Amino acid sequence: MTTPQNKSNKKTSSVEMAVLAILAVVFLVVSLLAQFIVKDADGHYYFTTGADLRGSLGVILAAGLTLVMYSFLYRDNALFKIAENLYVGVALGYMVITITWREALRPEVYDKFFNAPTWGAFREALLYRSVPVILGVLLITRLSRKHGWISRYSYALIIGYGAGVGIPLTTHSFILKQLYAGVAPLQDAIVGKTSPALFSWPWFADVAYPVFLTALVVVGTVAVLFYFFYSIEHKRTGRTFSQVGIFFLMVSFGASFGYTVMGRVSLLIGRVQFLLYEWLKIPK
Amino acid sequence: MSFFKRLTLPLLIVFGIGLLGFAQEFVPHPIAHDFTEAMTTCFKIMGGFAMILGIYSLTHLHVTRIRQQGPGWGYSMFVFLGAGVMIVLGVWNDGVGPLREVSEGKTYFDWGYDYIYVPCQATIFSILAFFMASAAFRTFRARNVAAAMLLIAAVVVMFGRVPVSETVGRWFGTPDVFTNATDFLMNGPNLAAKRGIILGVSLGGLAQSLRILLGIERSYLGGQD
Amino acid sequence: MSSLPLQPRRIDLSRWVIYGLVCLAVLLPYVIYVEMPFTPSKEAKGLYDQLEALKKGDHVLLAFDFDPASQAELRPMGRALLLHCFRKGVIPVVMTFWPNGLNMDKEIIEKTAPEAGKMWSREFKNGRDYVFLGFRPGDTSFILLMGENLKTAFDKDYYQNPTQKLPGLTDVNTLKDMKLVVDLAAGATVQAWIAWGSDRFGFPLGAGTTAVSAPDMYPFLQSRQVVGLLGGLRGAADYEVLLNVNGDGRLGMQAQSFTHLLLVGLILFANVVVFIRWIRGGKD
Amino acid sequence: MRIPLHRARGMTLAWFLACCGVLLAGGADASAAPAKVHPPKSFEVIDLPSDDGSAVLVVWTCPDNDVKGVQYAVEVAKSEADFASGGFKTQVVPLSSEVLASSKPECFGRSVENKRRYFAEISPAELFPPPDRPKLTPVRLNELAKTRVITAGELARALSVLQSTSPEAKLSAAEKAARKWYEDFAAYMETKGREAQEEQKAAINRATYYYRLAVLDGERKIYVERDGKPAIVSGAARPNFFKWGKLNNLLFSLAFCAIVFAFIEVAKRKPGLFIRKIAGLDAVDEAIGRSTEMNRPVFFVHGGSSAMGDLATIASVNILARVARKTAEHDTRIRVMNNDPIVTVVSQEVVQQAYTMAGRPDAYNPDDVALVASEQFSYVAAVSGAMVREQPGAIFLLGSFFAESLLLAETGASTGAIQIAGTDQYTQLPFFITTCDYTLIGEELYAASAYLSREPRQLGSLRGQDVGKAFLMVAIVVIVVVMTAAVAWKLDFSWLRDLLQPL
Repeated sequence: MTTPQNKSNKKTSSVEMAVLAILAVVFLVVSLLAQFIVKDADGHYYFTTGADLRGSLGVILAAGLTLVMYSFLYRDNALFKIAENLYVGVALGYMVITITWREALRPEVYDKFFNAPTWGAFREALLYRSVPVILGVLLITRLSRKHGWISRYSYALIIGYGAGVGIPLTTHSFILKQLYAGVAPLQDAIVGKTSPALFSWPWFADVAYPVFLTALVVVGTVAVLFYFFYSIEHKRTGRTFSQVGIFFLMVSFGASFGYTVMGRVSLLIGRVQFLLYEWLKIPK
Repeated sequence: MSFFKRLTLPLLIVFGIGLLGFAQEFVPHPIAHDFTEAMTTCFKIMGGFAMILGIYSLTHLHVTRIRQQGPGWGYSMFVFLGAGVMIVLGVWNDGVGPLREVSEGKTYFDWGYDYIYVPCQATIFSILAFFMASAAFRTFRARNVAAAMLLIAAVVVMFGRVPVSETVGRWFGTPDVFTNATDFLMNGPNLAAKRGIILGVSLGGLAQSLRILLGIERSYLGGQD
Repeated sequence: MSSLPLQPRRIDLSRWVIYGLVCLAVLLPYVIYVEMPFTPSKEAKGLYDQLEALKKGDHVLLAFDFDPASQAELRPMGRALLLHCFRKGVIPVVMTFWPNGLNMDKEIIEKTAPEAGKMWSREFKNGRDYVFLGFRPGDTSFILLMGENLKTAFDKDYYQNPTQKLPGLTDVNTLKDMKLVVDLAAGATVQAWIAWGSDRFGFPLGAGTTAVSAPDMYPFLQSRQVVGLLGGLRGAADYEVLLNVNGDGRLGMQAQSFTHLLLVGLILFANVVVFIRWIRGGKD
Repeated sequence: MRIPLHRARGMTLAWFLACCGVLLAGGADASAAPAKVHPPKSFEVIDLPSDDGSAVLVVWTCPDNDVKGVQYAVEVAKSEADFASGGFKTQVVPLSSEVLASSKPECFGRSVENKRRYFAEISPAELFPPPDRPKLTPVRLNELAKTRVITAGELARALSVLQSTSPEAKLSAAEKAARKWYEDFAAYMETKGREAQEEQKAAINRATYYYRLAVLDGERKIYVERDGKPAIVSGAARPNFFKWGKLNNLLFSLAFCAIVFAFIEVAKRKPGLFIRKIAGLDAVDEAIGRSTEMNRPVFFVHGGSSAMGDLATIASVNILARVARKTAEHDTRIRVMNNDPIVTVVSQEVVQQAYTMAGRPDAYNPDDVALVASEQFSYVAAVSGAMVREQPGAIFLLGSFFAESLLLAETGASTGAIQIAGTDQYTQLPFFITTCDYTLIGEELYAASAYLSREPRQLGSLRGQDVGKAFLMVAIVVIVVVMTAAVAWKLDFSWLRDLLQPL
């Protein structure tokens, strides 16, 4: 039994250290060759830092981090943990600087109060914006154990409004619209199509199949709803029907499964493309 | 003061503002538009402060770990290293000065984002491709009829959604047979089940909203009164 | 779920072999090129047609609601959609609800605009031919604000230019003035755009999602709450084919095919082996 | 639920009939003869219902059956005298299905007459627009200063920027800053101007206007007449207070809320409200029993993104209470793992309480309920490591999971433990179903929690939701069957479906 994790508590062995050192050297050599050695028109190779040294070094760092991340496949290790925590930290720093200040506080607070273009604009800000700003500051009191109760007023506003608006919007978009689309007469599937001879191939393709599909969706929707129906015991017919519901659910989970696999493979392809095209500079 | 500390007033606000929000969806009068604009502008401004809260909860966890020196606390130092470097780069801002615009080109701050954050985050979920392959062989089993249906559907979709299915189909003279099979699964059973789930989950959401409005659900307000 | 009839026994094949096979499947197409033509899906065609029907000078809102974790899937979509807008002379207006992707979104736009300029030998100017609004907090209720008044929602764009003065936004006051909104979502933002946006303000909504959430979109496709869907990297590749440009989506399709073949093979092989053992009444 | 299956045969028949119907319905495309046009007898001007007061509707019933290519003209004037003096505006309305009253059920309802009635939506502010926004010239700036919209200092600053003509490259830093300021200033004034203009438009829309209606015969206008003269009707738009198209939404929302609320109240009084058994819950006892027999610990793993406010986390804590109670009774070790500090504290309380209730408070070890890691993959590594080391007999994976689900479930399966999983993250369910022995699918997790905790809030809303589901199921089956039959027999039952149409 070897899973990537079951060795996680062992100390790194000297063999592993040696392999790691070799890999690091190989990585550096390959990086330098790929990023800085250029072939000129005469077929000679020469060394250049290129126009964008900062970018080249960045690509090397990014490639290194990518490979370190993949070392998790071997086992959970210190390098991986460092990279994982580093990226959480970088995200944090990025949020602190760009987002909170540049995209939220500056445009909504600083620009309106301290950088107001006219005296009138400032007065307006004072009138209409000071209450939201105060409510926003109150949100932060949640961090304090003693004064946390003050933040309730801000939360009450946000959550209350969200819940209130949410009821009609959910009913509209996710219940009535879905229901309306789901209760079309079966014939709607073939509106505007000519009717070919019965039981001919085009009949199956253009008439029977769409109608069958529509009917299937109706049955499936009801069966799935019934599977999630808890007020009666599922016996005999009910049991059969809820089994039908399970089958629909399973096929849909299967579809999700296939798509999820597809998504993860795409992410891997994305990284491989990065390594090939940007790190190793293989022409597309 | 103790009256304000109680939950009574916040719950009344929840109910009142919720009712107004509910009504606003049914009222076409300009007053309703003005109300919506005022409320949403208010939330936009408050959202900026809420982000500070989010940052705090991220740091808090790691601060606690370092302070208590629990297992692997050393790694939490790297969180602050990363954050510190980014903040310094952001404040230095390529010499232009803190928080000012750099009009052209990439700054070192962008560099940190592009070459540390992006590769790490983009890689971490791609690792799962390997684990999926391994699990595909070792653990994804048709344990019962239901799981068997799941796996069959998965295999059809996985095959039908890549170009190779058309190539293989062409060998048999019907290039779109696998695509059609996938389309059937997606637009038939998948659609039905997803619609059932949407309807069910939406009813749950409505019930949850109602519980919030009526003050039956109040955990989000924090504290036990 | 009923009790299990067969306790699966594990078949031991070193995970290293499997990892190696995955590596091989992903890398092989970059070594040996295999031609694999494919027809774009109906869902992608739906979105393409919607955008193709727009006139020069119309506005399209592109919401880039993803972060680097799913850039492999959604970035090619973003690029393809931008290219399509540029080709049609439609003005793309880009914004995001995911602050962590903001810098990346900026890069996508700033790389694609000159690329499109080269392709169609025109200059695409920021603020006139495309607009990047950036990020604002407020989550779903922010969509309501954009529907009431877009220029209150974003009084300045990402580059700190007042939106009131942007030539690219002259006739735009609310979301209703958008001829199409496309949400590229790594999370559940499409649902938010449906309920709080398109159903309420009545603009057509297209979706580009990661493969993981693509199957969830089908009920909305059928009810026409979503006019078109790009699902995962395949969706991006479909769009590139429709647009007749090259991109990471199409480049990745061979690798995607091989890896899927491998995974399908592994699942089938392992299950058949277990099944045969079970039929033989093995000691499982 | 036998009825829909039973009716299947009838539906097949109906569907065949429908196919024939489609076949017959084609081909009836009468060629349009150039008919002589007649004006309608009268017309009316009404406020556009369910809007914010920005338009009126001019409505008339078309006298001719064939309206192909016919155009109408609506003339709008500020006073009756303006018609004589020519100070009126004309809006031409080509008749099409888009201006048919039946295309706007939210305004006209769904009566049969609407298939003959036409309307023109007139927004007076578009015909009589307010004056253009004044440009920011020195004159205008002076005006603004006089009306105290801007201060004297701002006036001077703006004028200096307007009058400076030096090119961008030669500007001093102060001048550049001034230009930047002026840009913001101009944008602000623009916003103000727009707001003022919107107000003017609203005022224009709400004033009373006079209308005439004519049918166009080539160049000639044939007016709708009253007493031998072109009829003049007045009307004004006004803002309304209810969107009638959303009546079904309002009724559904209110009814559903009332039902949920009622059942919560019922559940408070009668905690024995019936909920069917959830199959996965029987397995809980079985799994713990097996762990005890094999003398192995039980693992309870919270989702990697569980936060205490989530429904899924609340549900999994409720299930944890039951699991801990059983392990306490069986004297089996339980380990609870998670990565959220608040969930840790709550779990500790729950487990401790369970041990106390089982009469063995001394057997509770707080270290067994631990926060094992913070980041997603570190969490995976830590939990998987523990699984492999300690070889648990049963593993519970409950809560809100993301990508970690696959890795945790796979490692768990490799240890040979009985695995019971449950999450409301539908994208992760496939992995649980293929690797775990029992899976609580989505809402089943909440139902299981309600079943165990018997809490009135959960029980009541679950029952309320069931009523909602029953309504939806019945509505789908009945409407599809009735509509399909109706189309097959050429009856008009579309109103039944239209009741549900969200507008």
